[in-house]
Amino acid sequence: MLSISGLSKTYEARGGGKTLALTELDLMVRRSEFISVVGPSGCGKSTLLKILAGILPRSTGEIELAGELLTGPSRHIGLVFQAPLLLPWLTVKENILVPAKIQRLDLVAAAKRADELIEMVGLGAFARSYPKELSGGMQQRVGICRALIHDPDFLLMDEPFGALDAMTRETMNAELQRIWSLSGKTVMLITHSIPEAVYLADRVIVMTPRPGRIVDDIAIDLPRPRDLAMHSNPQFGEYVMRIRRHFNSEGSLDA
Amino acid sequence: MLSISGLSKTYEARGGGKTLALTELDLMVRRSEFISVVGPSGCGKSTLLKILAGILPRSTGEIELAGELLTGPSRHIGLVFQAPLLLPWLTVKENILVPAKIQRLDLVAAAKRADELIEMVGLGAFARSYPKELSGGMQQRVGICRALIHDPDFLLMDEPFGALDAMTRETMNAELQRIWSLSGKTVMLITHSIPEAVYLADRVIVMTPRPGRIVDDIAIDLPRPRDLAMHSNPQFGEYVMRIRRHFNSEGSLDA
Amino acid sequence: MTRPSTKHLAAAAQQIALLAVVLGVWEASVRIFDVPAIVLPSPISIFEQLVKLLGSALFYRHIWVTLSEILGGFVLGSAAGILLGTAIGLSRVLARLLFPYVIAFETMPKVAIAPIIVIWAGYGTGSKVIIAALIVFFPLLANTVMGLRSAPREEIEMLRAFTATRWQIFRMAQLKHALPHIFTGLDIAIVLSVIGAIVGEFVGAKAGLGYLILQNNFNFNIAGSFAVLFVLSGIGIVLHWIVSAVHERVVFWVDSAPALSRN
Amino acid sequence: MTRPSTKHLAAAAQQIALLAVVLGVWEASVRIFDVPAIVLPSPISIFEQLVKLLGSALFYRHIWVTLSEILGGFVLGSAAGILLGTAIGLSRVLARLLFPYVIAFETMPKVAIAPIIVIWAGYGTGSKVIIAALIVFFPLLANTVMGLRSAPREEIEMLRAFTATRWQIFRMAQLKHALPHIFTGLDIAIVLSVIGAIVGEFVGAKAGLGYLILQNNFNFNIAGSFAVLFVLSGIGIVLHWIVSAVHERVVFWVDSAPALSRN
Amino acid sequence: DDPVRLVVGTSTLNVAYPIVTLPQSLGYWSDEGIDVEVLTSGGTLQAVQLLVGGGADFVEGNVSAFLQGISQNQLPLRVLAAHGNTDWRFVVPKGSDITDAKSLAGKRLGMVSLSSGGMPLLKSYLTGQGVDPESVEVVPVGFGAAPVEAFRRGEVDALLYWGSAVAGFANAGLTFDSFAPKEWQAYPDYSLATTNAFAAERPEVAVKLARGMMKASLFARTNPDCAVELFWRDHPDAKSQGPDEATSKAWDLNLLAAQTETYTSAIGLYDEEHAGGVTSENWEKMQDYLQANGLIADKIPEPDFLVQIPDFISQINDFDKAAVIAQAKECKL
Ligand SMILES: Nc1ncnc2c1ncn2[C@@H]1O[C@H](COP(=O)(O)OP(=O)(O)OP(=O)(O)O)[C@@H](O)[C@H]1O
Ligand SMILES: Nc1ncnc2c1ncn2[C@@H]1O[C@H](COP(=O)(O)OP(=O)(O)OP(=O)(O)O)[C@@H](O)[C@H]1O
Ligand SMILES: [Mg+2]
Ligand SMILES: [Mg+2]
Repeated sequence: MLSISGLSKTYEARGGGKTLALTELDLMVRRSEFISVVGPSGCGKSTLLKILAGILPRSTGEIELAGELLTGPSRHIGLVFQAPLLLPWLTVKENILVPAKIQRLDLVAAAKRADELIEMVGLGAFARSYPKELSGGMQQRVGICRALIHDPDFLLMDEPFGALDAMTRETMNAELQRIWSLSGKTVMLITHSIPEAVYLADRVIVMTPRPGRIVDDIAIDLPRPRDLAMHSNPQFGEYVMRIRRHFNSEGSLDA
Repeated sequence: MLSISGLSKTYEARGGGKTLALTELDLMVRRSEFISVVGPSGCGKSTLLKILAGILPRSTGEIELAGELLTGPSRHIGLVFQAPLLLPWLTVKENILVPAKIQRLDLVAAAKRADELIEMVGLGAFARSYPKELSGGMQQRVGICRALIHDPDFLLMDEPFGALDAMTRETMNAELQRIWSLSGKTVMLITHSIPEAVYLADRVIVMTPRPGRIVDDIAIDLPRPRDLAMHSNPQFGEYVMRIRRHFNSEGSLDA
Repeated sequence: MTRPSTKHLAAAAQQIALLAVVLGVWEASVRIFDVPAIVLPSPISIFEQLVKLLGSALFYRHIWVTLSEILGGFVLGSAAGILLGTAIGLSRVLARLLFPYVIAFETMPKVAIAPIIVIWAGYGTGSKVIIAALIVFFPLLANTVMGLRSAPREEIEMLRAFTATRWQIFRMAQLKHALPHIFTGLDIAIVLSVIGAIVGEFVGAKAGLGYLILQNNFNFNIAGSFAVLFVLSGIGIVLHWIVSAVHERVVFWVDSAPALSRN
Repeated sequence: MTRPSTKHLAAAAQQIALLAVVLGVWEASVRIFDVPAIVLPSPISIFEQLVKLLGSALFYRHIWVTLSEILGGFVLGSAAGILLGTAIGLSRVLARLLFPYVIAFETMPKVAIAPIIVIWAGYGTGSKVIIAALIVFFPLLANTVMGLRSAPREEIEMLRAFTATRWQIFRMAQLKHALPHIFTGLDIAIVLSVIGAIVGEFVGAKAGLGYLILQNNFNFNIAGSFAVLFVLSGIGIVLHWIVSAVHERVVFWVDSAPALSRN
Repeated sequence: DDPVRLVVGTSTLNVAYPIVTLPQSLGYWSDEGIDVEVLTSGGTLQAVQLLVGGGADFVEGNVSAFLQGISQNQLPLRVLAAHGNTDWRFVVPKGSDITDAKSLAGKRLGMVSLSSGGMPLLKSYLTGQGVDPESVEVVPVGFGAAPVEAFRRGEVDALLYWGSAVAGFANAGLTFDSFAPKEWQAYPDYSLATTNAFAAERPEVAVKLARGMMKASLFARTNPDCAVELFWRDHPDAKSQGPDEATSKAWDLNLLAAQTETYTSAIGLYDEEHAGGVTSENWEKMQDYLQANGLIADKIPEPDFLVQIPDFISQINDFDKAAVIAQAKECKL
């Protein structure tokens, strides 16, 4: 489904300074695989996602997506950005329909789907509200619906549950797992919750601090479907511990 | 230090619809107390914070802060907003110095303090970068420094660690605990991590879904200073469980 | 409905009070400094002339002529400015190529090329509409260009990530962000289209308020000229109100600086 | 340094090519349709006149006179527009009270009140500067008002929460957000200050490029008038470049629409 | 002493204003011991506004406007001397059958604007000849190239303009016939005026200023060629831009000739010894005409509009004419 080789990205800052954000990144993702990406803040996770989304030029490397060289945005990708990025002049529902409008999908069907998604994320009462009238977490949920409206094959999510309370987050995790298992989508989830990464994924990719490289690639061999009890599974705890160790050894301060 | 009684807030939306965000809220916070606020997404946490910050008019109720009726923003408050809200034309350091400039503090001393804070949050290499050149988590850390620059008595933080990876978050938690124990600040921390709420606070306030009310007020009777081992303390687990139960019973979907 | 209307009443009262003060000061200074009436007529004499004008049926024909020139120039110039502004705003290459030409053309005083315009467009309202449109054009162009560029990069990237075409990005984001700028341009356009129509009439006209001004000047009736100027101002204010009302309705999502609330 | 300079060279080449095409088409149509020289002179005859003008030492005095009027009007009008725009932009009450007056005053054709201005400001460059300033004033006012209002509510609330005063909020956020709007206003101001200075000179002047245009028109030397108009355009373009350069340097943080990159 | 300010009711001075440019070139005013600043302003109305508003001491412009101002607005204004008479004329295609009022009926006439002095002139001429003024369609065609093009393309059948404008049309290559009603010559036109106060307080300055202008008039009439050369010397950018020097000269001579013709003809409003003066009879005709056309409500008694400086006209003609003529003939540049 996705194959990245030799990817690197250097940002040129105003003063002329350069930031090497990603370096020597190789990664293969199989169709219908669910991978999580974890790594310290500023290690290049969002950078990677924007490159895959075709909106940020890479410095070196090749990317193949669904058998084709990546040269720009693709209809097969659904994206959740780190910031909600909603359009202020559109209501919740209209914002969710934006990808459907762009891709000229059947709007009647899309509107129905949008209503379902809105219900799913618990915003039924706010379909006709404007983004300004929503809380931070509510906006983020709208962003999640928007990424799903056109039923993409490949879901790229940048900390989609960051602004959600523990319970809403668990609900959303369950929903995501359900959608994934039913639809066979390929998912790449960037998250800063290590348990969440392990809980949802087939593989967890661990990145080093800037410049971001892949330092570990851990197949999560836990039975599916997973429920909350999984958190007390000793194997689960081991995966979490393994990942945590990377963070500590990579120079993040020990607590 | 802070006493809230009968507070309510109704938003008037464009179409004319009204949203009751907070209702019948009473709360007392003692000087040097550390309280955490948890509650489902959209329950009015940010609304409460903005009212306390003096930038959002309340609908009913009285608020007394440090013995005075609250009528507007106060110099004694340090704020971390849910979104970073950095000024794009200022560098990281300049952004952090904004409250010092506003309050006409000694800029030499403030600059020194800013450098220390920048080091503390691990952004030493980025003091002269502009916000656009930072990752989401890095921007959030700048926002935290900004709230501390003028050494406020009362620290109001709205999900300050939401965009941080687990490790950075733990570091920040430790730093916050250290600052609090040394300075005797009063802290109100809004968070969606229940363990974080318990780990840091003297008291955890639990809010109901919209319209937000206080449904539980739990004194956390755990020894200080707390370290990571605290997470395995059975009492700690009990507090966490007690809080989780609120969420489930209040209609959030069970996972 | 009651709340806004009392608010509007208060505003209207303030307006009227200010108007009274301005006119009072004017009348007083004309008297005290003994300003000759042909240099600056007194408000009272202007008012008399105004009443006289408003009582004559012919006057409304002049208003109509000038109003149609103003509106014609406003619409034509604004439309052209927005269109070319869009082209320039969306393409850096076009911007680099065309902007200097636009500046070059626009800095040519329309008064100086008015005779040529009259030769091409005739002696009727056509040439006045064109002169007004030419003056109106540039503010709309400049504001449209800047407005289109004001769309935040992240928003555009979001749309691009969902495979939006250039045109979709324009329609879905850039145009929306340009709207407040365009409305500023329209406010400027009102002022300039009034001036443009009158300048056009000064070059040569058989009817219209500019013609009336010339006529009054010829008759040494300066108070009459000022009365006509006031009518022009009135037209300008009404157009401004209309544009403001449309602006508020269309650009509903811009949350401008909050009143400094006291809780 | 090398990369931008080749890019600039390419841009300059495009410019020159376009200029050649425009002038070629113009020259050809004048010849083919046999347009009389007094209606639209050919580029070649204009060029001859231009060479003649540029060869005369006296011409530079006229340029200097008009340039100082343009710059004076530009600076004075812009400063006044930005200042009053700031007052109106920061206070809804002032906005409601004053905006109609500003519109009323600005819609009055400056030509009609020129004698009053001359009495106040004298015959020399003073009155031309004032006429130009009066025309320039409004676009800057309107753009400043809108610009100040474009500061996002959240940013202002953030500053207020840290106890910023109204003035600090203005300086630290609103002014910054207004800057791109103000620069748009300055671009418009360039065009209008050139027009204003010339209109002022048309009312009566002893020197300046507007005076030269009148003189040439009177002598039916339309090619000469166009040569002067081209010099005015040149002044406009140079001023535009200067404003653009300052704009880019000052407003460095605005990240405008990205080029549609292909990786 | 500050210079006295003379405003001319035109936006530019060209070769056709020798009475205000030559006194500077030849030093007539400085010889009289006065320092004069010559200024321009839009038209006569603007010049009068400046005068009464304190922005000028003298104004040179259309005398009908002065009379209107005195009659309609009670302006404290006094006429000093008349330099020209009405020289408006009809311009018609060569060999055209338009030769008089009757033949103008049903035709289109181009004029600078509908609010110019041409309008009442036309009306009184047509009505005087028993032609309905409504039967002539007047089109405002402005200055410069526009009237020439309108005429050339046949968009108007005739033009009605003043003398130097018509000379300009000829310079622009237009060929035409022209005619003017005889009675117009009885109307004084370009004149010098000042405020009551100035005339009362500094009559000697008024005399000196006007005398310098009379000398200049004589000089220009005597040797137009020299007047053009002097003008070119002192106002190089205002010279006509012909394809060659000879053509430029010819054009400017045409313009100046149109002007000197009205100077000469204005002397006929009185006599040679009273150049600049106007007989009461001619003032009457003028006022009759203005009143008939509604430009003034009531006729004004002479003392209320003519300057009351004793022997003013004689004083301004009191100079050595022979010397000026000799100077003109000698033409020292
Ligand atoms: N536009 C930019 N210009 C310059 N540097 C940038 C830019 N965007 C990101 N960077 C730098 O690239 C690095 C990676 O940023 P990125 O946003 O990919 O991090 P991240 O892994 O998503 O972090 P976080 O978890 O905090 O969101 C950071 O060091 C950042 O400073
Ligand atoms: N400006 C506004 N206009 C109208 N309604 C608003 C506005 N701001 C917030 N609300 C509503 O008020 C309620 C509380 O919002 P608030 O931002 O306080 O929630 P929160 O507890 O901070 O949520 P989160 O955890 O998602 O940030 C929400 O239902 C929201 O829809
Ligand atoms: Mg990120
Ligand atoms: Mg919130």
